[in-house]
Amino acid sequence: MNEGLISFLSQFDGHKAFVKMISDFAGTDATSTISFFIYLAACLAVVGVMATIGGLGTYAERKISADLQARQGPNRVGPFGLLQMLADGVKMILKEDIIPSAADKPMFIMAPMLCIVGVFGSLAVVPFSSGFILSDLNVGVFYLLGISSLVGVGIFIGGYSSNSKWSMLGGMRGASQIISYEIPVTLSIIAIVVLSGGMSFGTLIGGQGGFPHEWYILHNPFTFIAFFVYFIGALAETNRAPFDLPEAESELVSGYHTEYTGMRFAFFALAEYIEVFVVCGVAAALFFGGWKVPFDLGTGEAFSALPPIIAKNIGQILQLGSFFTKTLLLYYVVIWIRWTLPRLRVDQLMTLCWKYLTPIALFNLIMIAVWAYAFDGKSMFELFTAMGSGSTGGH
Amino acid sequence: MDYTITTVAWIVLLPFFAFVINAFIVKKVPNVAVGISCAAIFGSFLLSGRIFFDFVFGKYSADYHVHKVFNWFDLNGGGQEFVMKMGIYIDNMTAMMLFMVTGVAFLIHIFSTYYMKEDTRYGRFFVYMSLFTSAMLGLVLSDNLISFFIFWELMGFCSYSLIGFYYEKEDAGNANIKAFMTTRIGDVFFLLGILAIYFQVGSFTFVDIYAAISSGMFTDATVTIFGFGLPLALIASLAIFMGTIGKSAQFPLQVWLPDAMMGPTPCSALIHAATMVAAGVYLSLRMFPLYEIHPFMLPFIATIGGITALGAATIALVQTDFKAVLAYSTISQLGYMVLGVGVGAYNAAFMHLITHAIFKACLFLAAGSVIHSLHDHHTHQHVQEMPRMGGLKNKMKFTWFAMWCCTFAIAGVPFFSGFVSKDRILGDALVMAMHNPYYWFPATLGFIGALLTAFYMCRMMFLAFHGEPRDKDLYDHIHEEKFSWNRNLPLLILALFTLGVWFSGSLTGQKLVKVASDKVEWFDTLIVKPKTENFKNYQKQNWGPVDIKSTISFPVSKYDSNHGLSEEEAHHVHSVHSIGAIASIIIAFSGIFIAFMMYIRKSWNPGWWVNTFSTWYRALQNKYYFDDMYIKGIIQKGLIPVNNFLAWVDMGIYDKYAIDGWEKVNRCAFTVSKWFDNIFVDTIAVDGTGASVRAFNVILRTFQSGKIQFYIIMIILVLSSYIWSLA
Amino acid sequence: MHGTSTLLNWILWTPFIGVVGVILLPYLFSKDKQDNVVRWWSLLNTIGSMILAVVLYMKFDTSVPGMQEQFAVNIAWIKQFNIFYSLGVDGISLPMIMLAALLFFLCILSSWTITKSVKGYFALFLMLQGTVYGVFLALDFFLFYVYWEVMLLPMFFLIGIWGGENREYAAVKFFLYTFFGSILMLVGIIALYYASGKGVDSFNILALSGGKFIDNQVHMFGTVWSFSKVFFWAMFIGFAIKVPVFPFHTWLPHAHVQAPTAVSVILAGVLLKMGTYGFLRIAYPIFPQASVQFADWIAVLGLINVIYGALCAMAQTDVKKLVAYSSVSHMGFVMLGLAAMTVHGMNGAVLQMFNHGTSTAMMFLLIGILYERSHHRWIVRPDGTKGFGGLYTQLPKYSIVFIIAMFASMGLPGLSGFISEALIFLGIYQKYTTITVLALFGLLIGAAYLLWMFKRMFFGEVIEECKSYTDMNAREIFYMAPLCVAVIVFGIYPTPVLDIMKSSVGQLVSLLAQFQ
Amino acid sequence: MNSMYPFLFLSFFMFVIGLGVMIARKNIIAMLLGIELILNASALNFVTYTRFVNQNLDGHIMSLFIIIIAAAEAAVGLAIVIRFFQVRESIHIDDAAQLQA
Amino acid sequence: MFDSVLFLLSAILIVVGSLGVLFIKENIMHACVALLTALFGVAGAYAVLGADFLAATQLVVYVGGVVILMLFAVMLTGGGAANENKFGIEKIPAMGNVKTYIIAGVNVLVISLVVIKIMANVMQDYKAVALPAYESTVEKLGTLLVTDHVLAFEVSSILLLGALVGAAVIARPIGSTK
Repeated sequence: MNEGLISFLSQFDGHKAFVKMISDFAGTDATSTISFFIYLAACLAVVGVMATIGGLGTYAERKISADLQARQGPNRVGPFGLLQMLADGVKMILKEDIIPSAADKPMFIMAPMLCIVGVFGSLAVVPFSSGFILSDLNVGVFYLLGISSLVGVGIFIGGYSSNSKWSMLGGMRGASQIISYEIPVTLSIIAIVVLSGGMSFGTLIGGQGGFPHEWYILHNPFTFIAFFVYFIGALAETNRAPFDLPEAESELVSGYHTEYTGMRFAFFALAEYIEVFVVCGVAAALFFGGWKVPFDLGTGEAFSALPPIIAKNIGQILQLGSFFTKTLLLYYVVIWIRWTLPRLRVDQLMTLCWKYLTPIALFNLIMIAVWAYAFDGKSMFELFTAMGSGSTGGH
Repeated sequence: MDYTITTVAWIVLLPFFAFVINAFIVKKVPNVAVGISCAAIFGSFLLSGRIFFDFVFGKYSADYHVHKVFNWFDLNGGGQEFVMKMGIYIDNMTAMMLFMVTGVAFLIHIFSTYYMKEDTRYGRFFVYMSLFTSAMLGLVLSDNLISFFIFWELMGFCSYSLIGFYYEKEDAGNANIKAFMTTRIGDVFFLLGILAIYFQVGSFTFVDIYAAISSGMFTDATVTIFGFGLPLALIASLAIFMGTIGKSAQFPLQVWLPDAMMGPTPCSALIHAATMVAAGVYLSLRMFPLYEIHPFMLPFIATIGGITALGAATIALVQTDFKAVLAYSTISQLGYMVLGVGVGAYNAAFMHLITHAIFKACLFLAAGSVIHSLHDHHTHQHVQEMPRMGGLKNKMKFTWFAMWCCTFAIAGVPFFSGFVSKDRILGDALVMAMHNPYYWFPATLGFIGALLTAFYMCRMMFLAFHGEPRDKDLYDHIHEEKFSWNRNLPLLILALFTLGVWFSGSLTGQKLVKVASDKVEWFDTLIVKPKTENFKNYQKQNWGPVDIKSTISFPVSKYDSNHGLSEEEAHHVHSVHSIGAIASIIIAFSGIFIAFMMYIRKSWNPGWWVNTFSTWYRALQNKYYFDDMYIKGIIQKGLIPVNNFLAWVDMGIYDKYAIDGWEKVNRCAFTVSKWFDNIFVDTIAVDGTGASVRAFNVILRTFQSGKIQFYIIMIILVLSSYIWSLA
Repeated sequence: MHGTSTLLNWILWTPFIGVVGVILLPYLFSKDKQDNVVRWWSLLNTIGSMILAVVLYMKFDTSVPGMQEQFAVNIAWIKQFNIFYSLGVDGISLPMIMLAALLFFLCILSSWTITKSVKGYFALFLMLQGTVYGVFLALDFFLFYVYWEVMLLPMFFLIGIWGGENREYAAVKFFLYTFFGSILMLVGIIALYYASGKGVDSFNILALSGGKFIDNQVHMFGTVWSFSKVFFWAMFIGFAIKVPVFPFHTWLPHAHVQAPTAVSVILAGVLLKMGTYGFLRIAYPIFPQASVQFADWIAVLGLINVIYGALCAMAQTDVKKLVAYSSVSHMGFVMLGLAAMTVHGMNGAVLQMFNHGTSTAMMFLLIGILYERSHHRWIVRPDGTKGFGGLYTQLPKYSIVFIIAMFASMGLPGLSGFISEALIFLGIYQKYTTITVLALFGLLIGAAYLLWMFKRMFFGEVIEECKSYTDMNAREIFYMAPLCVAVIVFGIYPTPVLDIMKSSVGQLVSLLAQFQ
Repeated sequence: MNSMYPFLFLSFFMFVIGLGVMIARKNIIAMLLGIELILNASALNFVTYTRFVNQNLDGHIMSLFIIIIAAAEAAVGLAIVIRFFQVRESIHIDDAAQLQA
Repeated sequence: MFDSVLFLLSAILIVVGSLGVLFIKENIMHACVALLTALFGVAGAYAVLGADFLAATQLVVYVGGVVILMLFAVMLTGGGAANENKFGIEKIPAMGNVKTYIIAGVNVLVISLVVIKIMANVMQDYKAVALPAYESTVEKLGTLLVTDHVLAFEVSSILLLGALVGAAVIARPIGSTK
């Protein structure tokens, strides 16, 4: 059921020997215990790395915005201001934790937790590489959609519990926006699922290849459209500009986290940045071939001269590189969009979702299904090559 | 050159693509459309030129031909088979036709850029012309009757469209419907002929038909229509000849061609003089072996041709419209061609087709040139009436020159092309008359017609170009003709080819054609009747879309200059031909002389003839009352009343009483059943049920308190007790 | 045949989904938008239908003569009477389905200007589409009959509500006429049910066919009759009314003249074909020996249709009525092709069904376009004045499309009508030479009335009334264009259509040939 | 987990709690919460039986449809509540005893 | 071991959440959060039972959809300054009182009795069987949905469409129906 880290590790002799050693030592079968600890370690690693990435996200945001606006950005703390995020983190932790007296206290405390739980929960299925995925659930994408909707509840409750006008409006906006945009996003994802025939990230990425023409985004015209629908929807789901209405500072002070301070505020911010990373990663996995490396270098078979453990791990590192490159490029695009486009009005936002994106996504879904049916799931490129070689690939 | 379908088809496809492209762009950029049309025709002209020089000046013998086929569609499946093949068939005749059609069409296109320039639908004219040229070339290249028929009809459509080109005029509508319907009568019979042949031969292809003829398939075959068993050869040839009658405006379907002059003059030149009307003769030449089978057929054809030749010439005597004279002369000349077919003068008829196409196209273009110049400033219309012309020679030299060349040609003056071809037809007619006295009748008609032809053509020339200008005002407004490439060059080129030397071979022929003996004309060498026995081998072959030329090798034939006659007979024929030639020369010059005396010298008064033969004059002016007979008699008194009567019967009698009458029957039954319904069903059964239900609902109403939780509790309690009792 | 293919189900039920959508969707929108929502929804639905038809065409195996196994649907519906919900498609029904898909799409576009009770109109229209598909797809006789009958309902209301001034009369007439035929057909169905032994296959059209009932007899009016002859005629009348064959044709002019444009198009383009489709699918395969025996009658009736329709058309002064009678004439050609029972004739007949669908649809759409501008259809008014004049000058684009439609209709080579008519003539000539000769005159008159109409309406000076007419707009050009293309392309290259049908038709011809 | 009873007990517990909410509460939204509990209880029951009794996934299908119906019910129910509130300015269940506004 | 821990966690969530739904009287918002807790617990229980797809569906539909809808409804109906509506009835909160709780308790007891009576027989007969290993249900569910249960599937899609349309029509503000 769970293809992931453990199954990757267990193909190495070292892992087997280690398990055997511990089992002999403890006198019982220690496989599951060791798996538990490996998971624990990996989870901690992922959480740690992601927290760092979230922090780096704030740094990147500031640096890139500075770049786009032709100024310097943070440059005092550490080289190129890289340690700015540490300084910010320390500041956040040391701040006084204020809970407004009129607030709904238990829910006020719960809201940032819900956010952070939703986001970190979704990291369980993000495919960093063919080996380094915490759990390759066979309902992977679906699980991701479900667990990340906790963020919406968190935002809503945070807005409600602050007992402040601005927070309340921000929370309601956020919730309605997230619920609405979940539909085109889900439809776009389902379109890809239809094409690849599975919901686990292993299947989804396995259907693609290392080269652009093997990616799903270039599979047919409709997946091309689907990517843009997904990406716009993802921007809205993560409350990024130009859809950052829930935290529109010019109207709502700071939206749902107006009343938050200190680490609780940091949780909201962290959740947002990591979620952006997650949606970019999902986009990379669904549309851009995920961790696939050209020439199948990622399997490590190209390095068969080396010992298998090293060869495999070189492949894994290449895959990690591939995945992170694509994801971070998309991350850059997200930030770029934020500093390029003006913010929408609420009615425009809803119009965009319900009158444009949702019908387009539905149409896409149907057309991709028709495509898959009519052309046996072949991509445009395959059809062209098939035509070129004389046998029509149609029916 | 290796002829494949794809290379040859470009001859047809170039103008066709020009048509397709122009149909979309003509509204926006008419000048570009015109350019595309002309360029396409020119391209076709070059390709045809290649074929022409290959075939005529080249390596091939008289009976060399190329025949390629491909499958158009097939109905094979479910245990049934039928394949419709299309293809190209090129022999010397095709090659000459191609060259003539593309050449003339190209020159006419060039002329049209002058003539139609100020027209509001300048570009659209070229659209139709491209389509027409494409259809005509397709027809020429056809290897079978079905594709022949397809292009035949397409030409009819183009003719329809171009006659109706000035659609603001009510007359244009009348003229084009007349043209289309009259030719369609012939077409319908043509189709019937195709069907009859198909079911005897099992194929539409010419070579198969020839093969079938040579194997005697037609000799005893009959066809049963209306219970009469008729000889198939006669029915098929008559039906196909009806196509010629319609398309080539032969008696009795000649009525449409004069009206067709409603169209723009270049279109008259191309369609109604040079090519389309000649296609009928071309069909007759292609089907000539079939006509030969039944002894009734050739005399019949000759008679039709003779009658047409003379009848149209007589009508032309009294016409005052410039183009009408030319129209009737076209009919008359087509009559000569058909006469040529009828007397078995195969290559003479074809030669007349070619020469006539050239000089008649030139005549029409020249007429266009005249009419275009004659602009009435009061009515703002172009003048076509000869009584208002006169003395135009001084204003338009080039036109005058070209037109005289053509007039000499058509009149049969020696050293002009018309003399060469027409003389040969008449000579062959004499030869036939020697053998079969019946042929004296068509031959005589032909000779009288030749006299009249020379007369009325010269009358036209004298009235228009010589003498004093009769409408001074009009005359003064004419601009002096200056040489312009698109107005005069086509005229002069065509006029150049009215010289007889191109055709007679006395000057150039022997040197150009390698296979020809030094005694005879090159035309005679290359155009010979299809020898059906050559085609025997085709019968059982299974054609694929491949080159089939290679399967049979033709020996380079040694031309038999004596038409297969013995030396003595040949000598006899030659002497008869000489008599005919002399007679033609005399006739031509006497016609010119009469015209000269009447209209230049004015020694003989034409009015005397009019007064003396006034009945005939009125008959001629009314075109022998054919139009009246057809339109007033057959259509207005016959067809339309029948239609109205049938439509009235259909709606007024049959529908009103036989169908709607059932309503009355139903109404009676309804009255009875309604009474029964009211008393028993409605009152007692239906209303009674309602009353009883109303009584019960008073009880049940009290349970509906509207409190949902009360309902829930009730549900729980009832369900619980029920399950309890079950468990 | 045991199949659970979904494609045919989708094709069949998509229009009905459309009906549900038309009824429900407007409630989501404010009043002023509802009409457009209905229109767009119907358009999308028909586009979907068309896509499905194209998918069907792509998946279709042209080499298989009979029903295509890969699309088979066969589910028990009413088990007690062995009635099945069984669908199938072969080379005869596929062209009709594609034609219907195309025409309904275009008709939705042409119905854009309907303003009276938009929702009802489009719901009924989509329902009509569904029933038409049902008739062409059904392989169970009972199912066939159900769709055949249900089809009357939307037609009745479409004519009766959105029609011209005399619409109720026309609608009732259409309904009763067709219903009379259907009842005869129902009698035939029931008779076949009992004659085949009430078994599993007793409503299965495929299982019934092949000439099984040669020796059966039926007792009626105190005499013994040949089963196949009696019920061949029952079926014959049922289908002949739909075609319509003389003397059952008088509903057609009324229905056409009174129906709104789109309905006329469907009536002429698709519904008339259901009659001839019935011959090909039911009457011929089930009673081949009777069909062969009565082929002479069919040919004579076809000839009468051709000549009589053409002559009546020539006398009409209402242009729509003229085209209606021309339909009678053209369907006569189809009957002639059917009577021939040769490979050319039958293929020609099916092709003519398709081609007449496109060309007549063009004519009716064009008349509808003109009617929207003029609000009358008189070529010559009853008082003798011209109804139209000089339209060529006033409406150049319209005229060009009209010319294409007109010449396609009269069978000009290069346009679609010619090939089918030529094939039909090839088919009948050998068997019925005299009839061929006479029918050729039908071709002649066919050209005459169309050209005469064209001359009276389009040539000459523009009359005062016509000066306000505007030329075709983009929408109208958009929905005329596919038909123009179809008419021209299938005139030059008919293979795509012929390829679909030829195996199936050939099989039918082979079956009939056993009984010649 | 090798026994089905813990699951059945959980499901039963949710069911009766849901029922209690339905009866005890006077707030329409709260009653809807109760309905959700009941629906979830039955869905859980189906899944339990699938796991422990016959493993043929029909229970999963059933649960899936229950979830679908719950979603539809929530949407329509809450819409009715909001409409009701617009009309009556109340979400007290006893205000909804009449079939008119 | 994982299963037991996960089940325990789920059970605690379900019990606490359900009781919260029943007994939180002051603030219906909190009741909604309690429901969320219970539903989360149900998702956990599904996971224990090997219903991976259902667990994810539970999360998507309830957490992402239904609960937020509930919260919205609470907010849309909870506003307003006055405590009584125009008919003079107490407006918010209308959460129930002692009398209703007593009636509910009686009903619960009745139901429990019935269930216990039924289950007594079943429990006697039931024998624990060897359980199959966990395996993916997604593909099988998908196949079942479009083969055996296709009618229900289609009907439910119509139901959802109807619910969508119906909810939109019903909840439309008064006066905007022009």
